[in-house]
Amino acid sequence: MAETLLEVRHLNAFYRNRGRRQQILHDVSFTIHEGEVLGLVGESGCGKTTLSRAILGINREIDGEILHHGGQPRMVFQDPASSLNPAWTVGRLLEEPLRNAGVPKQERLARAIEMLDLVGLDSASYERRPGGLSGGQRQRVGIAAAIIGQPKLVIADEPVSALDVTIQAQILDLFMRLRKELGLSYLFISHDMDVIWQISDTVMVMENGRIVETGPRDDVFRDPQHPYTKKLLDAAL
Amino acid sequence: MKRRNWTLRIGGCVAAVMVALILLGTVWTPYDPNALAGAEKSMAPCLAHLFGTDNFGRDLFSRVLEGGRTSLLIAFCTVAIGGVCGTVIGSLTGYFGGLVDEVLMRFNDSVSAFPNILLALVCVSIFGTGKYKIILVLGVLFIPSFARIVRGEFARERSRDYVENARIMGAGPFRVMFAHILPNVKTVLLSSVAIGFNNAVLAEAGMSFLSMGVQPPDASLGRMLAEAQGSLFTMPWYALSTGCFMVLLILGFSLLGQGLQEQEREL
Amino acid sequence: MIEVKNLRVAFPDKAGKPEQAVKGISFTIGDGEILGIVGESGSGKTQTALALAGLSPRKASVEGEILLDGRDLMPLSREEIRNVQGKDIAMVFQEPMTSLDPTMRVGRQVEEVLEIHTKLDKNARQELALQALRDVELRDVETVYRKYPHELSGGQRQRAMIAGAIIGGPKLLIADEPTTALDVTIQAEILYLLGKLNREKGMSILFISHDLRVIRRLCHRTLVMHGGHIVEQGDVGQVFQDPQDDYTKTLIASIPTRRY
Amino acid sequence: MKYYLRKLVTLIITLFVVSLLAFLAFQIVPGDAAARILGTEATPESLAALRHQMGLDRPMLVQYGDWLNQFLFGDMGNSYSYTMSVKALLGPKLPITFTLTAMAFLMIVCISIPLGVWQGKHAGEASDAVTGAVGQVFMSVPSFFLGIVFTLVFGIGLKLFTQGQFIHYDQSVSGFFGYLFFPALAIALPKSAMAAKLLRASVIRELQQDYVRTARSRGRKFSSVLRVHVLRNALIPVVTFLAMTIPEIVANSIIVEQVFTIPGIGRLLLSSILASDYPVVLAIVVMLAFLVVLMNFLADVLYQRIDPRIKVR
Repeated sequence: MAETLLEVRHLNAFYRNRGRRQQILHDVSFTIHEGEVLGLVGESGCGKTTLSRAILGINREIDGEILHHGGQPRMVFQDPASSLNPAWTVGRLLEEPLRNAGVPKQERLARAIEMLDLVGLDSASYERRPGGLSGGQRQRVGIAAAIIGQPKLVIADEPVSALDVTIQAQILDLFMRLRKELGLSYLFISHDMDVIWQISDTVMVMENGRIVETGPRDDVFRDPQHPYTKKLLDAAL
Repeated sequence: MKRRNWTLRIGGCVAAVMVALILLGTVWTPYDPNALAGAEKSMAPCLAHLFGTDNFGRDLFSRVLEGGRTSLLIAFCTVAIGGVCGTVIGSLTGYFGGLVDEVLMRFNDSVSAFPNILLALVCVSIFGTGKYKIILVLGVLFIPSFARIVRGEFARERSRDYVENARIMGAGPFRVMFAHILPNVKTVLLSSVAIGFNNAVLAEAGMSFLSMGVQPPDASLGRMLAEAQGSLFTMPWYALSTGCFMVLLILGFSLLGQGLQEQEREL
Repeated sequence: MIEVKNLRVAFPDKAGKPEQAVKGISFTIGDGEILGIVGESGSGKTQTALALAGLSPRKASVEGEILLDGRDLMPLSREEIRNVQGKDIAMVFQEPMTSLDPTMRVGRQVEEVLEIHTKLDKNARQELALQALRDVELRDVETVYRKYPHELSGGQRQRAMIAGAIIGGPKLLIADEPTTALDVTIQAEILYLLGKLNREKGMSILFISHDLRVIRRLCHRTLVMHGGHIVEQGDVGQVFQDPQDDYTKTLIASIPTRRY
Repeated sequence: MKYYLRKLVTLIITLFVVSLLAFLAFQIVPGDAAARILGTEATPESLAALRHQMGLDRPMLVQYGDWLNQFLFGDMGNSYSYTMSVKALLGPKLPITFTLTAMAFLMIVCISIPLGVWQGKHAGEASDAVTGAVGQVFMSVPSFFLGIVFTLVFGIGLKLFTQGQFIHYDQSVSGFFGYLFFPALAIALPKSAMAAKLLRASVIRELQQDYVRTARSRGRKFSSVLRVHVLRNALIPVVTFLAMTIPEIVANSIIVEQVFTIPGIGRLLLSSILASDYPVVLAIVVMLAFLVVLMNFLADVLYQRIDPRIKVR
């Protein structure tokens, strides 16, 4: 049985708004094993993003346990325009995680060029700013920056929703290729059932902060148990 | 090809010319600002005396340059004190938030209920007048307005994805603030410094006009305007020349500030 | 009903030289027909819709012919165009968050077409507005009528937008990506609603989308646009089963479809 | 309704904080009030007696409490330099400064709103550029210099008023407002230019919003789109700006009163600062601050009336 990378036990998460504490996540538990892609599907406002921020330690208003066995996971954001620092060059963005880990300058440069090539960008974009790239290229930079520190688990929060259909397909292929080549595991979040079907091994359905159904992809899609999952499948075109 | 940012260009030039003139004044002035030339009393502006002379025969252009120097110095130091402290306080409270941020925000709101000049006058009445006291008083009084602007910028940027991404990538809080956020708020800070400079010039001029600011023998544009107002009937050019010089100085920096803001929007 | 001949829309870009967004396209929309336009960003689909609705930006140059029941709209004066807008041709937009005036109650915005084009008094307009809100299957229409846009959900706001568009009994409803910003379940309901309105009121619909799956679900015929041209045109079934143009093929291949 | 209550509470708290700050500021004043009254050759005993009689030896907070409730009931203690109560001193001067400030504020509103909307509507045209440039210059002119220019042009030149001859409202109401017109204009013009620029940018931004396109898709004329939809949305940021100009109007009026020799609070404040007549200074400072905080409260209420989203916050 592959090593478990992430264990989440009875997680409750809250959102503090002007003193009032609103509970967003209710008793969420799941595990991710090495090499596994866990697809999380749910509509906007169901707590998907709160979950990803809780796992990454950005949101501390939580109780319950989050056990990282595979080191600090990295994140790929939905909107490539706002997740990359507009004032920095692509090269410096890629080297940032290595710089924080104390990797020497020369080696950082080599690894950055290597990463650009791996995600299908030519090394000339090293000097360019995110502003000068297309949506698809920017998302490739986002992915490169996430995996350059060789994390075992990458959390992708709606990584393709903001892209055009043809570009979306290319980025999904990239995610699947990187998974095979680098043995990465993903927590892949999307509201699009078809995208989830294409990339996930196991699927988790979330409604209003609760996990309503979990299971291998084909079981969940072929004979969904929970009415909400059925509703999502019927609504998907 | 980026649309030419005229506001920035004109503002930059006017401000540069005025500052250059004043700096030149520190080294050379057409006449000795305090020399009394009895024969040339109350002369209207002419080639010999660009701004004319006052009732003691002193060359007004030289005096305006000298007065401008004091105003420039005070405004520069005020913005330096207020800007630096304001930026430090604003960035910390904006980024870290929490109780300190709330308390300082409330304090900032109640202090801003007092008009700056009113506070300055009160402080001056307690600590006394004079160039260096004015710098200290105005400098401290400008901290809240700078802090408020900087806090707003940092609080806005802190919640954006690229900042969260930076924290996930292991960057410490200070690296996030100064390496990640600062380059994105740089132009807003610069434009508020330019606008702060104007407010400082206006505040100093106002106080000196009320003879509560710079005291003789230091000259200041505000004091000169007060003197000029006395002889408005006989020498209108005295007030007009001093006033226009000050307006040009302020116009330069306000266009500069606005130009930087337009630059920001185009980025 | 609508016949478009050689429509061309161009914008002066930063350097001032005109950039063609729509490069001479021709198509027709039959009475009671739902025509889809699918294409990626920059394909010119939105500019085509705006041109039909007479909402092209001021600095754009629009050429060609747009015939509504045989009458060409292009040469009309601004005044005459305004008589068509809202009465014969209505439009619904993508962002329900920003497409309503945040400081005005929803009811008054739904009535706006009546306020502009008719002499009906306040009560008559309110009655028709409440009826329109019922037509779009909104519950508790009286309270929705008095609410402000930010007090409604995305789905409710989009329904109120549609109510405001159909209240004038238009011949053609142009919908520019009306469901893109909505959740999957709500998107399905809105698509169902548009289909019902088309059947019941016989209103033709021009439906713009970047998602072929939405087009497949709602439209009778569709155009595929790429780089300002129509690269393919035909019944939805035929375009999906046997696409002629390469670009259409890549579009269809890119849809993440469930094969089991 | 809850919104107003919350705002009222913050208003009262701010007033307390403001008055406490002012009061404390005057406690750290170097030198002793009693010594100033008795002069240099006073004996220590007489000094102590006077200090006790004036209650200066009581703990700070008690003095503050005493002073505050007297202040609220109109008794602001006695002036050091004038042998009369502060209230009597301020009485005739308060309405003058209040009228000046109110006139200036009204002028700002009446000039900036039509100008801003007009500029926003004709954005990009030559006329917009010209008025923009003129506005830019006016923004950079300090009020007191503008006052001097007005005196030169309208006073000495066109003789519309005689500089220095303030007409009290007892003598003639029209003369009173006539004389205050130019000082108010001197205060108002720079701020109107700023408010107009802000409103112009706001109108331009709102014109690009989706709801404007929706209204036009329904066949609404451009001018009525502006009037019915855009104006209210565009005014939201301007209301906050106008509220923020109130402290600056008050400050400028102090200086402009000097230029036009208007016997308002401003001139009194100056003379009492020079004479370190602190009860008067304290009273004026607190009163001006109350005026400012009150106006901010009114602006908040107005702000909420225009933007319904505020209630939810």
